[in-house]
Amino acid sequence: GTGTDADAEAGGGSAPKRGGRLRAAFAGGGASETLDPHLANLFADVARAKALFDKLADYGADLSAQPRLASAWEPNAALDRWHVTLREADFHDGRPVTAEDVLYSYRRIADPDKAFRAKASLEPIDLAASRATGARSLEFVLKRPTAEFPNVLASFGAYIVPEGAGDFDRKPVGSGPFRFVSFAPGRSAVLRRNDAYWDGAPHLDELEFVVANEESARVNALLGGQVEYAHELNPTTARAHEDGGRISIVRLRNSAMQAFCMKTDRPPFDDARVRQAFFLIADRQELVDGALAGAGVIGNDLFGKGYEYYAGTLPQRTRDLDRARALLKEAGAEKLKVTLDTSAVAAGFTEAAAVFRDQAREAGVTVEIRMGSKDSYWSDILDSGTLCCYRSGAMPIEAHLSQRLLTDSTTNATGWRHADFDALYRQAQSTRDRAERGAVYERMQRRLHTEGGFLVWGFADWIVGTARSVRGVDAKAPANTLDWARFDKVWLA
Amino acid sequence: MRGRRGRFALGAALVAVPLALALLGPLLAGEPGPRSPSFTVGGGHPLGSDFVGRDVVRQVLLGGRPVVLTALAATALAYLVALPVGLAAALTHRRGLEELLMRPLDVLLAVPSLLLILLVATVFSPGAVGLAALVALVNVPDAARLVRAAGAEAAARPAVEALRMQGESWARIAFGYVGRSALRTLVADAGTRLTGVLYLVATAAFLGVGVAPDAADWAVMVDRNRTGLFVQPWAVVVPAVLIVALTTGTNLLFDAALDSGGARDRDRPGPRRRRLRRTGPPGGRTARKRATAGRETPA
Amino acid sequence: MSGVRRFVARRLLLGAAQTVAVVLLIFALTEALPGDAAVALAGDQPDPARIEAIRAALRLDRPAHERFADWALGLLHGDLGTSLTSGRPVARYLADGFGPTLVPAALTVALLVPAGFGLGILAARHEGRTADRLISSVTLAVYAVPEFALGVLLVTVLALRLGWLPPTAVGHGTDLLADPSVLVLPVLVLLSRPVCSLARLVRAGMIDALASPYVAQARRYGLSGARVRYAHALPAALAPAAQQLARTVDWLLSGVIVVEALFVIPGLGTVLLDAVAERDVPVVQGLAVVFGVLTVVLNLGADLVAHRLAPRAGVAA
Amino acid sequence: MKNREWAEAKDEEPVPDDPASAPAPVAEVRDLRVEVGGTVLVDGVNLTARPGRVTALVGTSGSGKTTTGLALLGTYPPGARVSGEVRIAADGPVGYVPQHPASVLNPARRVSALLTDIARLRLGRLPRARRRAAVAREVRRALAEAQLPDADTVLRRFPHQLSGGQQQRVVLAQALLLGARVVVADEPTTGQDALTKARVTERLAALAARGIAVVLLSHDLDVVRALADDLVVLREGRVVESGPAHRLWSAPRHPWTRALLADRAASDAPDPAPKTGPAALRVRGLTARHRDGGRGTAEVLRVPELDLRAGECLAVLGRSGSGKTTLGRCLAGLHRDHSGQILLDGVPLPRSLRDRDRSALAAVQYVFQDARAAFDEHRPVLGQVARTAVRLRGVPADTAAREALDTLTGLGLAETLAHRRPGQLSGGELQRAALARALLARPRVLVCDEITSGLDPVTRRGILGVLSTLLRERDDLALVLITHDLESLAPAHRIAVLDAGEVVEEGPAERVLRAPRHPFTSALLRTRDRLGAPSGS
Ligand SMILES: Nc1ncnc2c1ncn2[C@@H]1O[C@H](COP(=O)(O)OP(=O)(O)OP(=O)(O)O)[C@@H](O)[C@H]1O
Ligand SMILES: Nc1ncnc2c1ncn2[C@@H]1O[C@H](COP(=O)(O)OP(=O)(O)OP(=O)(O)O)[C@@H](O)[C@H]1O
Ligand SMILES: [Mg+2]
Ligand SMILES: [Mg+2]
Repeated sequence: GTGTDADAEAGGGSAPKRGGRLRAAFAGGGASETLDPHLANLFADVARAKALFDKLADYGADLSAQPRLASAWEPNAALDRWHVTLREADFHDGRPVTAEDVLYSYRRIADPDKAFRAKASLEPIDLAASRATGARSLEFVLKRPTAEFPNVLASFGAYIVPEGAGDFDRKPVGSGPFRFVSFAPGRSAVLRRNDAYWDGAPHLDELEFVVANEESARVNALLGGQVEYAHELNPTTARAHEDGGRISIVRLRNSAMQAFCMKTDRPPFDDARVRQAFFLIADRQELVDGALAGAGVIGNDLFGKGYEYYAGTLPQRTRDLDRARALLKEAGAEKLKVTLDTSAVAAGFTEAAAVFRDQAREAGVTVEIRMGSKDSYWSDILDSGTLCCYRSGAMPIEAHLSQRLLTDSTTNATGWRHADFDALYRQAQSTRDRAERGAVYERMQRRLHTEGGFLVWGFADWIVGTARSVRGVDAKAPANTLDWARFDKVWLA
Repeated sequence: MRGRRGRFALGAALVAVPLALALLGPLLAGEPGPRSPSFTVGGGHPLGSDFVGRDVVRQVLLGGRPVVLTALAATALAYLVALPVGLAAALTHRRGLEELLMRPLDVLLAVPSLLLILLVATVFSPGAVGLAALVALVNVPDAARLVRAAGAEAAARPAVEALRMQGESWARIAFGYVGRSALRTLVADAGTRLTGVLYLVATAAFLGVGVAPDAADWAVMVDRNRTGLFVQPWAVVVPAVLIVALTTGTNLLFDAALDSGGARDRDRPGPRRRRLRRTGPPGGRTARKRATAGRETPA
Repeated sequence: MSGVRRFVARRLLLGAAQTVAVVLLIFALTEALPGDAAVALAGDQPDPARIEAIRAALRLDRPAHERFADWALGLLHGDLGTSLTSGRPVARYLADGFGPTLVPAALTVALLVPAGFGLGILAARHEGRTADRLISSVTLAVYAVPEFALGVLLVTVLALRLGWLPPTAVGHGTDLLADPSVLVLPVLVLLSRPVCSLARLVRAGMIDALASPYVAQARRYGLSGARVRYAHALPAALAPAAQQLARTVDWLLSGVIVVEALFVIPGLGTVLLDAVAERDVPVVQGLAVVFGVLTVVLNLGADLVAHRLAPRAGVAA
Repeated sequence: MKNREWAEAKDEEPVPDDPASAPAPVAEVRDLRVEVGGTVLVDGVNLTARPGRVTALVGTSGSGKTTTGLALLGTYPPGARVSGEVRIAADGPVGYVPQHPASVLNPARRVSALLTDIARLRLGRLPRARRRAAVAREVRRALAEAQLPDADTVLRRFPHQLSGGQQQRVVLAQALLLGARVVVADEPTTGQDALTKARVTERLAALAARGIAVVLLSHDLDVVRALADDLVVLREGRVVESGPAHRLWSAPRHPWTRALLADRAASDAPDPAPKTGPAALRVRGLTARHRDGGRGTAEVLRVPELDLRAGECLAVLGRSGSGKTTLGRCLAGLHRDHSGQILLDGVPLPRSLRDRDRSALAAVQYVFQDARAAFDEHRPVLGQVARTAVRLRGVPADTAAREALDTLTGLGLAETLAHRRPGQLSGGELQRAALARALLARPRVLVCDEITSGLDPVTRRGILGVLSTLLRERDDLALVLITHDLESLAPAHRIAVLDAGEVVEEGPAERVLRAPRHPFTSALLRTRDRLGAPSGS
């Protein structure tokens, strides 16, 4: 991590200053936005939710779980019962955060009639059996041994709300660093400092989230002094302003995995040699340069570069067209023709598809690009097609494995179903020792590296622009982790 | 006279560049070179590289044909439908028929055109031809209403009655007379419509329907390279200028052509009205102006 | 005028049918789109079980015609339904989006009419001379520049370089009039292309009208140039321009997505695109009703103008 | 009556022959030459308009009257080479009553629009409060002077809702209202019936009496005789003779002048044999309506019964606005808004010509009152004329063109003219082209709406002769001759007289003319005698 301007200044030791109002521009969800933290879906939702609410745990920069409302957790020997202690914290209305609130929140998420996003993550918990053991302590009963249970507590959207809370539109009450002032869906949300915040009161007096879907609008607002923080900028914009001096650019490294996803359960990718050939066809640097405009690093066909348990020792794969051709020939797949599904659903997708099409042509593979509807892209690619563009935000490697690569994973986009692989996962989850667990994860990753379905070609930076006066923006935390969009630590110089 | 020829030449020159590029560009483009990082200036690319690191020169050479073809085809197609419909509505005396022709089109009007394209193209995923047809379809209601409005007055002239009494065919009355009378307005509209169509195709591409979003297509280039406008302006400026040249040139040509054609009414006042103003009391001396021999009044 | 009144009445009646058709068309198209609200809500976590659950929760598992009938029944009672994604009433979506759309649109029209007609008439008056050349080429060139490009240019120069105007309307919410300076740039951009097309149409019509014997007669009789142009030539050139104007107003109220995005104006265009992306059918339907009614009224207005300006049309043999 | 008194009084007035003693000219044309694409329209024309005097330009159709008149207004045909000198020594505008009044009426504005504007211009000095009423008064006065007493109705209407004669009078009212020092009136009476014509003539005389210089372009000798102080006789674009009117009338020097001003007596007698046999065209219970503004409909024509036999010529006489054109248009299927039946050989004709098949279209042809408006201004006349034969009779194009050319030359139009566009023809030439176009259909019933109004006596006689010959030669042809012009009654076998939409009298031509039964008919006939009085012997 090379420190950027903001980073350097933040670390420069100038003492945090109290006061002021920070306006942060995010791409939003339009008029349908809500403040219900359990419905959080977009970055804007999450940023708002984490300003108003807390989770029991959250991810650190390496995606390991860090305690938040939970001050400690302790498993039993079998790793299927976890005792969690809550720290002393109050909701905005003065009520303390209790075990009952936690159970209510988790049960709300898991409500079979609703379909909250975090429901799948909480699946390991047997909520009926779990119970409060005291006002601020509770015991979670799990359906199976889960060594990585703290990840569940930190999972996306698992916010703690007061017991009985249901309507978050009018006056949401949380335990987060900011209190609610006003909210206009699709436009703005105004919050004020929560002086009683358990993790130290924020420096800012007021925080306003504004919605600007168009990137150029966010940049212009930032340049014009209408906002002090703009989330998600283009690499090109970053390049234009990086040393312009008017604004500071913060690059959040390793924020999004960029990949092509091969369906390993159907031709032609059911043949491992074809998958390997594709690994060798990709010129990763060209993809990063072309599709991410250089804002990122190359990948090694594995998720989670730089995260906890990442198999960083595996050799970096490089382009080798001759071997690729040979492999294809061996597999009887010369003059191969495949359709690559893509869509404008995420930045860089269509570009990556085009770049890869040209690269594949050099290996004698014809790639035909098919544009899909961006609104239903993710569910479309889940079962249909053979090759598609794929992206994933930051999550622990364990979560990636469990959600995407087990036989019963809900979003197994590569069709990766192997009983032995599932067994390895179970083994890791029942391994208490961290190093031993790491070894199992490495075995799994080695397998994926040789013959998996994800052609991970890069990791995109998430680019944030701030006014020069904004300090305390963490430059190391990938998007979606604790220190990302953490406005309670930000101040205006 | 000189002015008109001058405009003709200017229009022709303006159109010639984009047209020549559209026709010959793909032949000159050659094989794609290696990619550079996106939005670089120089580095073997005279005009830099585009948003995915391709050579802008090559993209410009390739990008004319689809623009010119789709835009022209879609505009022509729109008018192919709108003209008969609009003229029929203008010429009929049956209210019912007019409503039958125009009201269903109004339904299409109520859906924003971009949305309509987005919806239909997503549902039916048409090819390039289908997209041109779709864009044309979106333009039909609008154009038909305009044709009707522009032709309504001419359609009720005695000349039309006379043509009918001669047993002239409907087409001859409609196109030969009514359409001809509204020609200037229709051409002005078609000219602007051409530009609109062009960007409609490009925007549709950006939204993921129709042409590929990285297609070599000037309008798509303008749209997609705009993020790099301040890093590498050529990728936007060159195709934009070509489009401006194409549409401006076409319209100038039309304008010039219209000014030459068409007899003007004989009652049209010539600009040189010779009039002597009284300088003194009535009947007093008059200042004289001589009409010089051999003057021409302009056509 | 009983004839006109009858005409209006019939057209309004037809207009109701048209609005129904618009709503049906949009409903059918949104239904035909791949995916539904459940899929859209699931986003990049398309867990099939979760999608099924959402579908059931939103009662999307019922056949389309049933859902449509329900919605239509509600409409008869003045109830536009509730959003699938947020559960808020559709009427609130419309109410919230209408202000931010209406203010710039009204301003634009207020400027568009004098500017478009003025330029068109000016060009026609000086047909073939420098003023005409200048206006014709500039309008053409500007028309060929898409909104976003012009927007970026204006923002860069006027807002960021010179700092005269705020670059976006971010944070102003619905109350755009509170700080009118935020409206200047959006209105300029909104204005740019309609002015050009309108001016060109007016010019075309005016050239023909100005060359007509009846204008020659008015001029001959010593009427002032302005009077001749505006009272005698313009009416004959107005019908197509009125159509164009109606279309522009329609576009301003429903299709100005680019400008809304560029300047962060949370208007109806944005609401519509979002709703389609979210497959939020009730919201899409509600907007369809609004746009349908709007189009009917505007077209009727334009047709009345056309009718009035080509009065002979009614008696054609 | 008054007119006569005035005319006589003027005759007694000493007219100065010596230009030097005359009032200074307010408009002058010297040695005008207008040339378009090699054709010389006028050459060496001199004209002087003096205040208080009427200068009349006479000549056959196509002799260059309109061209000269327009030159006074500073208007020339497009692409014309002009030499010579035109001077107008007045500051104000020049009044102009064009030959085709419809063309200067704005189809998109009500009649009141321009009239009010003109009046306002004149009354600009008045304080705002009083101006409005004054403007309204002035407009009404001008309309009344132009013989449009029902100002309320007229002002509210659009031009197309007026009859041909009414349109002409509206334009005349504009000129009267203008208060110009020079008025150019191009055939100001063509569309008027004898009664109205007499009054219009009177108005023009009064205009001159107010000290206004009137330039009258006309082929109507009655009007010229009644008004002209000075005469300029044109022939093929050249002045053959000019001078004070009384001298030219009494002692024309040039034989052409003599021929032109010759007595009208030379018309051929109508074919006396009344036609018998079955009626070719029968009209039963015809009632025609016009939608009047938005104020509902007005019945403008009631014809309970009217028969037309083959070989017969029926003249329809009536005052301007009495419904003659409406009748003709009903027959031709151009006016849909009527009830009753029109039967051709016993078979009812569809009400609208859109529903008539080719043979029915060919069978009933109508020649438009406003010839200029009835032609497509963008295409040469010959082609337009020939299309009738191509479309309605299935004749090959080249044969049709030859036939068209023959017909046109038969009507006195040279071949070179035929190849021109309508805008390049004179009013009378166009009228003949319109007739030719209808004739090429070989119609059973030919409705001619004022087709001789724009023709000089010589040409008119020629055209009527052609029609009579046709009637004799083609025994299946029946003619409906709509006219207000008693001079054009020559070929008529029968006459129907319309007044305010009612057929007030109908009978054999000779009888009607000799012993009119209806007071209105007698009034019409009397005016003729009166206007024609000076040359009555
Ligand atoms: N634009 C033109 N180009 C060529 N020839 C023309 C043009 N306008 C008129 N002419 C010809 O010039 C001659 C004179 O026309 P003009 O209209 O002056 O005749 P006129 O005396 O008014 O005849 P009428 O009594 O029939 O109205 C005609 O033969 C006509 O065909
Ligand atoms: N479209 C119309 N709407 C209303 N009234 C009309 C319309 N057309 C004609 N009229 C009126 O109908 C009456 C008959 O008109 P028509 O044209 O038949 O008269 P005409 O006898 O041919 O007169 P002219 O000799 O002046 O041509 C007139 O009073 C006229 O004002
Ligand atoms: Mg004439
Ligand atoms: Mg008439």
